[in-house]
Amino acid sequence: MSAQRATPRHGGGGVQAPAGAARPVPADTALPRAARVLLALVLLAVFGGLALAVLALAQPAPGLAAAVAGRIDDSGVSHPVTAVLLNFRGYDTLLELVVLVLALVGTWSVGRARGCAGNAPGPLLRQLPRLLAPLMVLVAGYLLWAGAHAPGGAFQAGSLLGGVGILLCLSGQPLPGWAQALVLRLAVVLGVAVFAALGAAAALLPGGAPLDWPPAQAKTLILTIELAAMLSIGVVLAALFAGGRP
Amino acid sequence: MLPVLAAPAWMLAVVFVPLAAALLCFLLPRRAVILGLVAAVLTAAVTFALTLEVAAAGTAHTLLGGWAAPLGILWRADGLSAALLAMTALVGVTVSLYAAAYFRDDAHARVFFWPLWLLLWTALNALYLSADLFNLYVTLELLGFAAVSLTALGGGAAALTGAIRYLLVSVLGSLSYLLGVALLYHSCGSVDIGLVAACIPDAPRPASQVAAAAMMAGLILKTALFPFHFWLPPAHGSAPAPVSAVLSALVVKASFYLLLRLWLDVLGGGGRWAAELLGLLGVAAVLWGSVLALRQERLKLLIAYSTVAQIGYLFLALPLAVAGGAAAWTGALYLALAHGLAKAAMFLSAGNLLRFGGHDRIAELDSAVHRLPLTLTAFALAGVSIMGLPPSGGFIGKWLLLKAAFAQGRFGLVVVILLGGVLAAAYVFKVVGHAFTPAARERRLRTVPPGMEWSALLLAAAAIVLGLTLPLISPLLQVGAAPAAMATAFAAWSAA
Amino acid sequence: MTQAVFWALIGMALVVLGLYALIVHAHLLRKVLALNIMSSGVFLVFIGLARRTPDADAPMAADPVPQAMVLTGIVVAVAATGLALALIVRLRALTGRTTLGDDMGD
Amino acid sequence: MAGLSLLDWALDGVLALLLLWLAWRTLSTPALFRAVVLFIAFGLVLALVWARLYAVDVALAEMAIGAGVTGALLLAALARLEPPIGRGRAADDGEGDGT
Repeated sequence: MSAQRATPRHGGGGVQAPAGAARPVPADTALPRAARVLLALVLLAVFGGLALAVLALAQPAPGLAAAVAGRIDDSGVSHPVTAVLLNFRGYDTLLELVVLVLALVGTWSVGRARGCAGNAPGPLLRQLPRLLAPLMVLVAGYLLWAGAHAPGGAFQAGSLLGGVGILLCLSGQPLPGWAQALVLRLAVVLGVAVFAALGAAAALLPGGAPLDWPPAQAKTLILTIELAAMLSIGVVLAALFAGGRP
Repeated sequence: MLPVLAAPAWMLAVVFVPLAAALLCFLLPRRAVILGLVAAVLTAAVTFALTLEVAAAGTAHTLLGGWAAPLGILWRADGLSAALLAMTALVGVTVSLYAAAYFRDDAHARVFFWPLWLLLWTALNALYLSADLFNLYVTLELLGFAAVSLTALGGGAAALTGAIRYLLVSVLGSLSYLLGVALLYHSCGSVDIGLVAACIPDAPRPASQVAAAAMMAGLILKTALFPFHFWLPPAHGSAPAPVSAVLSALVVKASFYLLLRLWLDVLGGGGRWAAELLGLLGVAAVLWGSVLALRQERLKLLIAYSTVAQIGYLFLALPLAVAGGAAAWTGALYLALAHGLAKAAMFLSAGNLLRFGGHDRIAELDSAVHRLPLTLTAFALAGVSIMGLPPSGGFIGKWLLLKAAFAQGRFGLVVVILLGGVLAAAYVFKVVGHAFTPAARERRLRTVPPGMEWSALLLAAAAIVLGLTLPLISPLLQVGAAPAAMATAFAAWSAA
Repeated sequence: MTQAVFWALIGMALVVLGLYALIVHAHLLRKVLALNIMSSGVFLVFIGLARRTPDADAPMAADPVPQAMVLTGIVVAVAATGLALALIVRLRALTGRTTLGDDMGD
Repeated sequence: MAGLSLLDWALDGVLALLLLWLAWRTLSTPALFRAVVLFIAFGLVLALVWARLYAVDVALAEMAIGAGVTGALLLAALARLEPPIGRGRAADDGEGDGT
């Protein structure tokens, strides 16, 4: 067992400075003072390299703004960021939703939720959701709808829904019985399932490709996917907050 | 019409079948095992179909969303992708069969193993197909989170500690990679591998070099090259056996594949100094990993340190390949494939021994050979490939490297390659030898389901057979390989 | 120095600062904070350098592709944080530890 | 980038200093609770920076996810890691939820 002790720690190049520092090491650090100073110097050099890289990129560059603007009429939405997220680079977004589901499955595999209320919630915390939740759901709906032509969209809206879930959780409201088993799981995977099913179906159209939305239906498809994604994002974020499987 | 349609359809299935199955397993935990097994067989089938298609018809492309680069994301399956996809499928379907038996008595692990494992498989397949540097970042994160969650499935404090360290390292590696992607995007105005490769020679100088360094550093950390291997043995050694097999055989190969992809297709296959540095670290990994493997008292840690050593070989090949070209690249890839099969077989065998005796202390493996002859055969056959003895896949890989090293007069590398083989022989025989000694006393022993023994044997046999299929696999690896002319352009660029 | 380069440099500083804290601090929650700050730094490099468009003051001229990528990155970061915190809480419940400790292996 | 006025630069400079200071304090302050609160503040300032860089979508996401949800996750984890002494929570901490 002792053989593995010799392995060096991250990044610092395995430097083990003598622990001869006069001051006691603060409880939260594992490294002696000399090693920390050395590490800081090494990282300063790293910063120098990174800064040189940035300085080499000083001249103007258009990026892909023109390319996006050129094809935005075929994307189904008029807001460029939404067009990139759900059409041009929609596959990234699909995988990103999978990442969220995966993080939740991982969290559930680790342990049970202990309830987020902890101590009995005060009167303010009990009343707050009643006032705030409807407002937040309303704003989320607006953000989702606005995302087609202005900043906003499924992620911002979904995280607001997640906030509603967190507030409900904090106020000690128990999960309704119907939401415990299959329905909760369905809500978690809904976004990925709808996105992937539509994306695969698009490949079956003549001349189609995976996630290739026909321009005429693109807006409807994107809004459908965003609606499903928003619900899933909200549920997953709230479930991550609860910290374990129900 | 049909052949034209075929490859994109297989590519879609290769990613979406395991993804859909993972969601179903999560939704219907009671049916997870049967769903998972069906999905594993299906995924393997479509992967082999794609591999055959690539071997027959050449590199396949799919424009996701119908958008070409630089706006859209591309799937691209060339010989390198196809070979790794096929290896993943073979290991994946075998490990799935094994896991069905392994987790039979553990309801908790059973319910969560299948969705996590199928998502990990999805991430691997998506990674091997993607030709987009940012999309590759997302697949890397997906892969990392799945691997971490599976590691934690072991449940104990050791598994949790290993999983947390693994997560921190994995996220750090991904961030370093992403920083490189950010700089490359702003150097080239694209994250498509083909477009970036074309722009690299004219890209703003320090920016593209720092980007390459950041991406390489992140991937090296994820591949656990010495001295960044510290996280690997605790994670691989404490995970459940089928998970260890997947981590050692497949997950570290994915980041190595990406490193190779960057080196060959984005940076053009040159870079003398970087190759020498990585080769030096590879040499250190071979020696350090082998010696530590020899010193382990527990079987799974021994196998994990052996992975550290074998990863060293993959990097040791880099200076040979950059100087000498194709044969050494093929050698490195052959070693990666052979190690994938053999190491999975070893971890599955270790799982059998652990199940059988209730422990994996090497000194107390006595008489296992009489009770588990198939498992010990599997371990020994896998050992043959790890040592690099003929006719195994490991032999072909090392032989190609040795040939290149002799041709270039790099006798130091010749010595290290041979010495690594001798050390591997020592740690394999340490295990096999203990298994042959007669039992000192009878102990309470559990039976091992035959499916678990046969899965291990199947993979070990595949590692041996791989050595006989060089005429089949070598042309596959050449499908869509980057033209050598790129190398000279890169050499001029990096020398400046 | 342009605004783009200025913010990209600040981003790089955050990356290095986060990396230092990640290595130096033993408490796992602090390491999670450090990784979050690092990723914010990477995002700042991504978005900052996107301001190099010739007519930078027109809001619509901003390149949307890095913005979409950073949105993806932010979601990935929160997923990583959630998973890491669940593992850390479990480790604390099981062993009372909130650090990795030195006992590698075993 | 000639369009940037002195006032713009002053604003950017103040935001950058604030951002760096908050990051530094988040990572160095001894009390974890303070660190988490500082991190949330860091996220909010970062959202302002995104808005300055015309990345309004990112600014919204940073506020909602980066500062909001991540902050909530961190506070919840902190409560589970360091249960307040003398409250009822201490009892159920040692039990560990059997998997």
